[in-house]
Amino acid sequence: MSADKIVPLKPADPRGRMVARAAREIAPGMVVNLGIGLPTQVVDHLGPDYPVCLHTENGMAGVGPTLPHELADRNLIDAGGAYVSPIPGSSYFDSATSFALVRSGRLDLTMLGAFEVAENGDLANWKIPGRFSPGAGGAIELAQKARRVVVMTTHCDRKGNPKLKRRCTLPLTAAGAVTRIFTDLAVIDVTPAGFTLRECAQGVSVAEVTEATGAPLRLPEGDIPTF
Amino acid sequence: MSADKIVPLKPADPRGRMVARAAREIAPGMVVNLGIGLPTQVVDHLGPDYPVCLHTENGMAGVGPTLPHELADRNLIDAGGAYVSPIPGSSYFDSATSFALVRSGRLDLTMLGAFEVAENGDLANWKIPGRFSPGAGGAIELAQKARRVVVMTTHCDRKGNPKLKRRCTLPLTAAGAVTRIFTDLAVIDVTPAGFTLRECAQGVSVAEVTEATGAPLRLPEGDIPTF
Amino acid sequence: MKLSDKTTSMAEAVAAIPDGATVMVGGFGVPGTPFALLAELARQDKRDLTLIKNDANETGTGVDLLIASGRVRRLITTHIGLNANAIAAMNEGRIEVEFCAQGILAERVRAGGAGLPAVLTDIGMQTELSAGKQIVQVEGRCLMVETALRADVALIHADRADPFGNLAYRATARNFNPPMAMAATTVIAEAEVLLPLGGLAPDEVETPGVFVDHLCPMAEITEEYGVVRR
Amino acid sequence: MKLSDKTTSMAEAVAAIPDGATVMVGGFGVPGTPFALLAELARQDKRDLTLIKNDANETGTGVDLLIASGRVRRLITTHIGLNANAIAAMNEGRIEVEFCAQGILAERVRAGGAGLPAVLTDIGMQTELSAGKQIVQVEGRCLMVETALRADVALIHADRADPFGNLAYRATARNFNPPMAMAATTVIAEAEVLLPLGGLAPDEVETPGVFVDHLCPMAEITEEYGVVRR
Repeated sequence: MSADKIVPLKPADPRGRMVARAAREIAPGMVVNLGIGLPTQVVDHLGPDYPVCLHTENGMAGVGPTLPHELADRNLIDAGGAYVSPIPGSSYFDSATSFALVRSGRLDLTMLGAFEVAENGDLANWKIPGRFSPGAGGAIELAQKARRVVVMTTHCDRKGNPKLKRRCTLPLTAAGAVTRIFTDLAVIDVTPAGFTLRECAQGVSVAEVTEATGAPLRLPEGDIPTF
Repeated sequence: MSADKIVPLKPADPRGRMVARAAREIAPGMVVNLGIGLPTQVVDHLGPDYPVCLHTENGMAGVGPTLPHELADRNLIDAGGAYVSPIPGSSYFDSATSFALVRSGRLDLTMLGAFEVAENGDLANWKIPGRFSPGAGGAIELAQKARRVVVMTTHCDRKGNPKLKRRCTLPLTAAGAVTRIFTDLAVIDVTPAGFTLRECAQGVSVAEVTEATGAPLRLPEGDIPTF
Repeated sequence: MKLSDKTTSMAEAVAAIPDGATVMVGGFGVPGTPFALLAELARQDKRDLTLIKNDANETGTGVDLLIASGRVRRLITTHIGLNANAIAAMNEGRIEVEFCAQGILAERVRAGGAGLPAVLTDIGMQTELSAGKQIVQVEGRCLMVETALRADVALIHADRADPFGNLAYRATARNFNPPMAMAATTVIAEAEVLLPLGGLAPDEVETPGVFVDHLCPMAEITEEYGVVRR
Repeated sequence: MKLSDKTTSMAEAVAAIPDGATVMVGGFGVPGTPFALLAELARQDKRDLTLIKNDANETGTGVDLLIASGRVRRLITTHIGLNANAIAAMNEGRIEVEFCAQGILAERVRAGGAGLPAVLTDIGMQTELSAGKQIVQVEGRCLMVETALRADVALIHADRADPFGNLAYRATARNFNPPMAMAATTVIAEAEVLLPLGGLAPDEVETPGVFVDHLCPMAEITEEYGVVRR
């Protein structure tokens, strides 16, 4: 396997293709924080020779593969509670140092989940008043301070309502933070002019993406590539 | 040697007696920072079984005896540049942690040198405008934040002028910080009413101390002990 | 010169904590949570506590022993999503919960331990976490004042320790333990392994014993410290 | 996943530093001063520098190679008493010197590395170090704003390192190195011993390689690093 290539998995399902496509966003040498949930699955697409340093906010750089319970170290988890492993060159540090890294610009990229993303890059992913308010954890600093913030989410919620909107209605995690969104339907950039379609998922039409997006979707000239 | 006794050295010279007397200010279990110069000599009066933790602001707790050059570790100095040694339980840390300890109240006592001490506890020991201005180093935080600040100094300067004054004329290190002064002539407390004589050096009269002090000196009732 | 011995039994160290105390507790999930000290706090029936902790552990374990039994008045935290008791207590108004951004909680605690009254930050400026925060303008920027947090007591979990209270940690069991071990009037550390004085090399110490008041050797590593099977 | 290799020659790492750069330099006295990187900086004749360093080393060594030859415009420091050249240059107005209280210098650098724009403190409030400082009132207390310090480049001395830039230090050679290794756009570390990746245990790392841009193995430990005979 080439050191500079993402493992070319070809998942059959739309979510799997979304994860595989998002993995290609990680350039060699980056320091990356993968949010809990879908973003964590990006790990499966990073081969053993790919030069990347994964950060977890509970205090580790160089996060290695997840371990089954029988091989787990009781003192070594990621921020989602998964038992992880070290790789050569990993380091452990306290919570103050962990967020110093985030706030001071050493985190190249974070991939986060979302309840809502607005066309101005606003992100809401931590609170649904009256229904879900467990606290923001590290999400606010990740979203506000990573050098690049991308979102990975299903295009619509379980009821079929668009998650990409003109404005967020839920409490914000960070304002104007998101630059790119990976969904099961498309890759969409947040630009000064609003949402811009970059790629469509296999078998998904531009019209379907436009229909499922809760804000105007700009189409660049020329063909829209497929992922 | 008893674990709770300071080594009973009996120096013949007045400075030596001052240092020996000051050493008795250190209670068992204290964390103590000894300023550069005379205060450092207090170490010679702390026996191997005396429970005390010496701190040096360049990043060590549990400072052990000074070593001759041929036994020195090139990476292990105190803030005065002397080559020191560890003792069982010593620890090393960075400059941020070192002053965190000072500012957060974990330093029980500091003994500092002085150019001037005022009867309100003001201390000047870092700058003589036009003549000596190398910077304050760690003196300001030690003087402002140690739980107890005592001064060890010759009673007068080289020209015979009193160092204990009504008010400091030199730039302050800290205001109202000093609670006790050890000199070659006396032990003097800083009280709300000003300087109060507590002890006289062997062979020194109360009149001599009063004469050498640049501010009113209160005398408590009863005999003044000798050290 | 020698360093003093601060070893204390958990029962004795915890006995000195008064009702109404503010207690910082290390840990992020299971790693670094001082379960033994927390169990002792519950056993001694301490009440009306204010807790400062990253999370609320899971139902039935750690600080939930205190929350579920009504011993906690107030909780300063970042995320309590794994503890349904804590969420319910908050929603029903039985405990008051103050949420911080996680790194800001760490910095507020660190500031407390570093003798800094406050830090200035723009974190959460455009979110509801900024509600009620004092704003100051510095060099043309609007910044929020995040005041230092100190506690009456910090409960710390260490991997190795010596009798002077020098501490070393394991892997992601560090988390909030090092900053909290500097930020309380009384710091009580439990340690899995108690080494003799000199057993921790000076370069290996992560929390200098100067910050620690009581060092409590652990009798056993109970099941709560183990790998969680979900 | 593997971690990238950041080993660079000193000549190459230093070549990227422009004239006019702000450079943080670790060290307190001899221990922790990156003499080899400083010699390379002088050899490449970098000019118009702003240095941030605890002290000015001694005459003829360390940063004095830069100060005595007129390469330094401005120095932010705590104490320069052991360097008569630096004192003279200051008195004659050839370099501008800003003095900080030592722990406040450490905190300003740490704030820079922690992405905090400023900290609030009462240190030096009643001294001339408070001159010109912004005062804010928080919860009834008057506090000084101490703004964060960041640099274009930090020059760091480590004892051991691996190719990813993970660093470990020795004894009192830590001092300003750990906070400075977090507070610059480009962090260049020299290391006495370069271990292979995995040669430093994750628990042993003091500065995570994430903060380090260039790791320069040292060819030799020159006399300047040795015990000073006075």
